[in-house]
Amino acid sequence: TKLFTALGAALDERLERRERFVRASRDLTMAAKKAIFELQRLKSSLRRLRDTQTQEAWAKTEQTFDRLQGLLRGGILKELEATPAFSDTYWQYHQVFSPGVQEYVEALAFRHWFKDARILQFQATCEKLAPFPLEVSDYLLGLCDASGEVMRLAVQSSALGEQGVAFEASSFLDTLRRECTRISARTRRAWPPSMQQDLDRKLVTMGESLQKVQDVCYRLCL
Amino acid sequence: TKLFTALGAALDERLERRERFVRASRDLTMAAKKAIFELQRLKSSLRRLRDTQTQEAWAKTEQTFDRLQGLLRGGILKELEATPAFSDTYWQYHQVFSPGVQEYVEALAFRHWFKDARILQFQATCEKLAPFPLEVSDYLLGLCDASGEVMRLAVQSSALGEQGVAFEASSFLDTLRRECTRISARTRRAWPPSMQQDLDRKLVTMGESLQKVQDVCYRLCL
Amino acid sequence: SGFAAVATALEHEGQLRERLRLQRDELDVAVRSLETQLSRLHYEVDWSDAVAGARQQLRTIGSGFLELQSLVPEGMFYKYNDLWRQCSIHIVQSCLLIRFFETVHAPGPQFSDNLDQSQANDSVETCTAALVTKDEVLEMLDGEKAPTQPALRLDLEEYLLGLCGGIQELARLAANRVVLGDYATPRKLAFFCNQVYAGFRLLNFRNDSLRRSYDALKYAIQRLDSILYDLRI
Amino acid sequence: SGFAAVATALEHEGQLRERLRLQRDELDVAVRSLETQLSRLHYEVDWSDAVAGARQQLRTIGSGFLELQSLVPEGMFYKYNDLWRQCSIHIVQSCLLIRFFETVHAPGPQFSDNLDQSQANDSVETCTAALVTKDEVLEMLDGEKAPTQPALRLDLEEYLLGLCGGIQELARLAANRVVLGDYATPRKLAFFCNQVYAGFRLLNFRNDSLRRSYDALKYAIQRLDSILYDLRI
Amino acid sequence: SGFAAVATALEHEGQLRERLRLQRDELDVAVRSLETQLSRLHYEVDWSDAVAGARQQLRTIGSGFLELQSLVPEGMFYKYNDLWRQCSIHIVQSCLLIRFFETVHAPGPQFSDNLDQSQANDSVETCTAALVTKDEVLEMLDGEKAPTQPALRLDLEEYLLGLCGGIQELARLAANRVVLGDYATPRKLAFFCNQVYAGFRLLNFRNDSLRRSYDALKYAIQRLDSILYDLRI
Amino acid sequence: SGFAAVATALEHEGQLRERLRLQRDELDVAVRSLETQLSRLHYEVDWSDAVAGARQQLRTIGSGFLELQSLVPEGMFYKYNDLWRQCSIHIVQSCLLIRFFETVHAPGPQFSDNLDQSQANDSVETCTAALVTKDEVLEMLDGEKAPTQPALRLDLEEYLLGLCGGIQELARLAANRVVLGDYATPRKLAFFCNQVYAGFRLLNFRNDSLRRSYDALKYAIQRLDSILYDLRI
Repeated sequence: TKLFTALGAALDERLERRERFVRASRDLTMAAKKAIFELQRLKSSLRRLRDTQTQEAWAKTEQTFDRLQGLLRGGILKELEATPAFSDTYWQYHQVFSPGVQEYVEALAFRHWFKDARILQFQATCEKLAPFPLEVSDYLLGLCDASGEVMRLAVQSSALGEQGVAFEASSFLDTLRRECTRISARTRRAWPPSMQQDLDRKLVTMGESLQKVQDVCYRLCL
Repeated sequence: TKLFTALGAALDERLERRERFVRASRDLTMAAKKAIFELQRLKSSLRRLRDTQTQEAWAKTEQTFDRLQGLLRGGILKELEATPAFSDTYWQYHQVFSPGVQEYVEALAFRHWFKDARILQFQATCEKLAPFPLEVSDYLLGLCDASGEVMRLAVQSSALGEQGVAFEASSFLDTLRRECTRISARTRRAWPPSMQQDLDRKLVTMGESLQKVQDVCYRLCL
Repeated sequence: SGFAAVATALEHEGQLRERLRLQRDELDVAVRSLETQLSRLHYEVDWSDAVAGARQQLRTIGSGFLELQSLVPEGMFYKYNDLWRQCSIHIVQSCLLIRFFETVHAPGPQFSDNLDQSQANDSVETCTAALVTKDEVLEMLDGEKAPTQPALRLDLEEYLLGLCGGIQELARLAANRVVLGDYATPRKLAFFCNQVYAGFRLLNFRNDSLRRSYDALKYAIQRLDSILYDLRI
Repeated sequence: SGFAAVATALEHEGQLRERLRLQRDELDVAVRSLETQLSRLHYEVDWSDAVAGARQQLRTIGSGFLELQSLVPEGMFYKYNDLWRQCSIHIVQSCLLIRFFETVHAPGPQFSDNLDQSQANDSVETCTAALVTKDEVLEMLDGEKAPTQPALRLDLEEYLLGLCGGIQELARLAANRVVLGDYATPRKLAFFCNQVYAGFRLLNFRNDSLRRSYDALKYAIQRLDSILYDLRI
Repeated sequence: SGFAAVATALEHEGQLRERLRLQRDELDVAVRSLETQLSRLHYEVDWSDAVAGARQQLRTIGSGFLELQSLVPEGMFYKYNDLWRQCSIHIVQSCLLIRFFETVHAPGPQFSDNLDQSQANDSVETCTAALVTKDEVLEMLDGEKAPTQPALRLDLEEYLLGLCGGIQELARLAANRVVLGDYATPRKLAFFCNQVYAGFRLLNFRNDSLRRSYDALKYAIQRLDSILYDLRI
Repeated sequence: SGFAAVATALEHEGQLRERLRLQRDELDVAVRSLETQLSRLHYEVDWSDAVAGARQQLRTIGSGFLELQSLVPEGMFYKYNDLWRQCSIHIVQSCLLIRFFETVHAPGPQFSDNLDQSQANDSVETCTAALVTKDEVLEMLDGEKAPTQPALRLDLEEYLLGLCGGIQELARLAANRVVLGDYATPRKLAFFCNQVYAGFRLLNFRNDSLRRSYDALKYAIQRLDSILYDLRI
C-alpha cells in the first residue's frame, strides 16, 4: 500500500502537469487562430505596406504576434522551466503541447507569406520562438497547415477582383508542396508512423489547395 | 412523349407488381416467425409425441403450418400465376420474395428437427411447398437460418435441466455445418457474389451456434 | 450424402454460369471496341465514317449476344441477367448515338461556319433526330428487318439505363464538337437531350440505380445549356 | 500499336488467372471434403478410420494441387499465390491433425475411462505426438517417399498460418473429446499445443496476418488450459 | 527443433525485407527529386532544361533501382514487389512525361501566342509525341542502348498504373500551361491523352486497382476536353 | 535548397531510429526467450529451475537494454521511447513473476497435498511474496547491487502496464498449477493478486491504455476467485 500511495502521487503529478500543458497549448491555439483570422480580414491590397494606413494596420498585427510569443513564454515554456529536467519534460509532454506550437508556426508562416510571399524558413522560425526550442516536426506540420490559409486568401482576393494574389499563391504553394513532398521521403524513416500519417494527410490537403488555386489562375487567364 | 408514356406505364406496372410481392413476402415472413415462436414455446419434453396432450399441441402446430402453406399459395404463388410467363416472372422478382420463402423453409426445417432431429431434405421441402417451385438457394439459406433456432432451444432446454436436447442439437448442427460447408465450395461457382456472401455469413453464425451448443455439452459432461 | 441432389444442381448451375461468363467477356471486348469506334465522333468533323463503322460492328456484337443468350434455359433470363447487364447498357448507349447521327442531317451543307447566322436561327431550331426505341435496339442487333419474334432480349431497365448513359455521352460530345468548330450539332444535341430529359421526367422511379442515373442526367443537361449559352455570346 | 501487345498480355494474364481459379475451385471442393472426413474426430471415439480415410484423400488433393501449380509460369509463384493461399493453409491444418493422430498412441489400451486413475498419472504425462514439418506436408501431398525436389511449393507463411489453424482446431476438439468420454486425449492435446505455442513464442513476427493468428492462438491455449483445469477439479 | 529452422528462415526474411525497405527509401528520395525536377514544366515556358535534367537524374535512379532488385532472390520478385511498387509507378509516370516532351516539337518556332491563328489550324492538328513503352522505360533506366536482357524488371500492372498517373499529371499540366500563355501545348496534350485513353478502352480489366485508375482517367480526359473547349470559346 | 538544414536533421534522426529499431529487434528476441523460460512454471511442479534460469537470462537482457538506451541522446528518452515500450512492459511482467517465485516459499515442505487440511488454513493464510518495485526491476537488469545512478530507465507507465500484464499471467498460472496438483500456490497467487489489485484501486487513471489494462485486471481477479471457490468445494 505504501508503494501504491507513492505511485499514486507520481501519477497524479503527471496528470496535473499534463492538464496544465493541455490548457497552455489550447490557449496558444485559440490565440493563433485569432491572429490568422485578423490577417485574413486585412484587405490583401494592403499587403505591400504602401501607405501609412497600411503601416498602422500592420503594426496592429505585430502586437497580436507579440502577444502570441508572450503566451508561449508564459504558458508552455514557463511550465517546462518549472521542471528540473527541461529537455526530458519537453519530450515527455511533446505530443500534448504540439498542437499549440504547430498552430503558432502556422500563423507565423502565413504572416510571413502575407508580407513577403515566401516560405518562412526553419532557422527564422526557431529565432522567433526562442528561447523555446522548436522541433522540426512541429515546424513542418505547422507550415503545411498554412497552405490552407494561403489558398483561402487567394480565392477570396480573386473573387474581389485582385488577381495577383492567386498567381503568387500558386507559385508559393507549388514550391512548398515540392519541398514538403521531397522531405516526406526522409521523414518516413525519421518519424513514428502516426506522425508520418499526419504529414501525408496534410500533403494531400495541400495538393487540393494547390489545385484550387491553379484552377483560379486558369480561369483568370482565359 | 408517346414513347415515354408507354415506358412509364410499363415501369408503373413493374413497381406495383413488385410492391405486391414485397407485401406477400413480408406476410409470409411474419407468419413463419410466429410459427417458430410457437414451436420454441412447446415444452421440448413434449417432442417425442408421447401422450395425448402432446399430440394435441402438435396438431395445433400442424394447423399453423397449413396456414403458412395457404399464405404461400394465396400470396406469392397466386401473384406468379396471374402473369403470362410464370417462370420469367419468378426469376424477375425472385430477390423480392426470397426472404419470405427462406423464412418459411427455416420454420419447416426447425419443425422437422423438432420432431425427428434430422435435416429436412431438399426433395421433401420441395414437396411441402409444391406447387410453388423451390429454388436451391432459398432452401440452403433457409436451412442455415434454422441452426440459430436449434441452438436457442438446446441452450434453453439444458438450462431447464433437459440434457438430451443439447447433444442431439450438437450432432445435428455438426452434420449440418459439414454439409453446408462442403456445398459452399460449389455455390461459389454457381451463385452471384452477393448470395455467396450471404451464405458465408450464415456459415460463420452457424459455427458460433455449434460452438455454443458444444460448450453446453461439455459443461454437462463434467 | 443427403445433399447429393443439391450438389448436382449447383454443379450444373456453376458450369452454366462459367460458360456465360466466358461468352460475356468476349462480348465485352467487342462492345469496348464499338465504343472506341464511336469515340471518333469527338475528334472527326465528318461523322459518317465512324457511324457506318459502328453499324458494321453492331452485327458482330448482335451475333455474340445471341450466342450468349441462347445458352440461357427457357424462362431463366432474369436468373443470369446480372452477368451481362453492363454489356446491355453499353450497347443501348451506343445504339442511341448511332441512331442519333443516322437521323440528324449530315453536317455537310447546313453546316454553319457563320456563327452569327446560326445564332439567328437558334430560337426556331428543331432537331429531326430520332431516339432509338427498345425494339429498334433489338433490330439493330438481330439484323436489318424487324423480326417477328426477336431472339434477343433486353430488360426495360437496361434500356432506360442505356438511354441515360447515351445522353451523358452526347453532353460530353457537345463540348468537343465546339472545339472541332462544329457549332450546329451542339444546338441539335441540346435540343434532343432536353426532349429526352422531358420524357424521363414523366417516369416514376423507385430508389435504385435508375433513379441515380436519372439524377445524374440533370447535370448533363445543365452542361449542355451552358454550352448553348456560350455559343450565344 | 503498343496497346495491342498490352491488351494481349493482359488477356493472357486474365485467362491464366481464370484457369487457376477453376482449378482452385476444384481443389477447394476436395479440401473441404477432407475436412469433413477429419471432423469425424469430433464424434467418433476411435479415430483410426477417420485418419486413414483422410490420408487416402490427401493423395487426390496432392495431385490436384500439383496440376494447379504446374499452370504457374516459372518465377510467378508469388504473383498468383494469393489465389490458392487459403487452400494451402487448410491443407497444412489438416496435415497437422493427421500427423498428430498418427503419432499419438492409439486410444485402445491406455485409454483412461477411469478419471481418478488418469489424474494420478497426470504430472508425469508426456505426449509423443509429432508436429508436422513443412517438408512433411509436401511429402504427404507428393506421395510416400521424400522427393529430392518437391514439385509442390508451400510458402513459409502458409505453413505457419496452417499450424495456427490446426492448433485452434485441436482446442475445439479437446472439449468434444471430453463429451465423448475420452479424458486422455485432451491432456495430450493440451501438452502438445502448449509445446507448439512455446515454439511460436520464439518467432519474431513483423507480419500482420501472422501476428493476428498468433494472438488468436493464445485464446486457444487458454481454452485448453481451462479444460485441463476442469478435468482436474 | 523444427522451430529453430523456422525462426531462422523468418529472421532472414525479415532482414531481407528490412534491407529492401532501406534501399527503397533511398530510391524514393531520388524519385521524388526527379518529380520536383519535372514540376518545373508547370511554371517554365521552355521545358528543354527541365526535361534534360530529368533525363540525367533517371540514370541515378536506374542504378539505385538495379541495386534494389539485385537483392531479391531468384523467383521472389512478386513476393517483395509490393515494397517498391509505388516507386515503379512513379518512375513510369515520369518517363511518360520525359518521353512526351522529348518527342513533341520544341515550343520554339511553332509556338502560337496568337490564339486566333492557332484556332484556325485546329482541326488539322495532330500530335507527334510518342507514348513510352514498357521496354523503353527499362532502357531509360538501364542506360542508352537497348539491353538484350534487361537487368531490371517492371510488372505490367505497374507500367499501366504509371501511364494512368502520367496522363493525370498531363491533364493538370494543361491548365498550368495555359496560365503560362502556352496555348499550343494544351491542344497537343489533349490530343495525346485522348489517344492513350482510346488505347485503354481496348483493355479488359479484371483487376481492381487498374480499373479504379482507369475510371479516374475519364475525369482527366473530361478536364482536358473542357480546357480545349474553353480555349476555343 | 531552403530545407537543407531540415533534411540533415531528419537524416540523422532517421539513422538513429533505424539503429534503435535493429537493437530493439534483438532485445525483443531475448525477451521472448525469457518468457518461454518462464512458461515452464505452467507445467513443472518445482519452479526453482525455471526461475533461476530466468534470472540468468535477465542479465543478457539488461546489457542489451543498456546498449539500446545508451544510443539515445541525453534528454531524448521520451522522444524514442515508443520504440521499446512493449519490450519494457514485457520485462516488468517477467520480473514480477521472478520476484514472486523467489520470495514465496518453495513448494517443498509446506506443499499441501492434503486438500482438507489446506482448506482449514485457508482463511488465515497470508502470502509473503513481494511485489517487485520499479527500482528493483532496474537492479535486476543492471546487476546485483543497487546502483546509485541506474544507467537504465523505465517509465512509470511502462512499470504499471507491466504489473497489469504480470497479474494476468499469474491468474492464468493459477489454473494450471491446480492441474499440476499444486493447490497451495493458487491460494497464495489469489491472495497476492488481490492485494496488488487493491493497490491499483488507489490510483487515478485518465482514459488511456493504462485504464484499459486496469479494467482487464478485474476479470483476472474474478477468475482467481472462482478457482479459490472451486478449491474450497
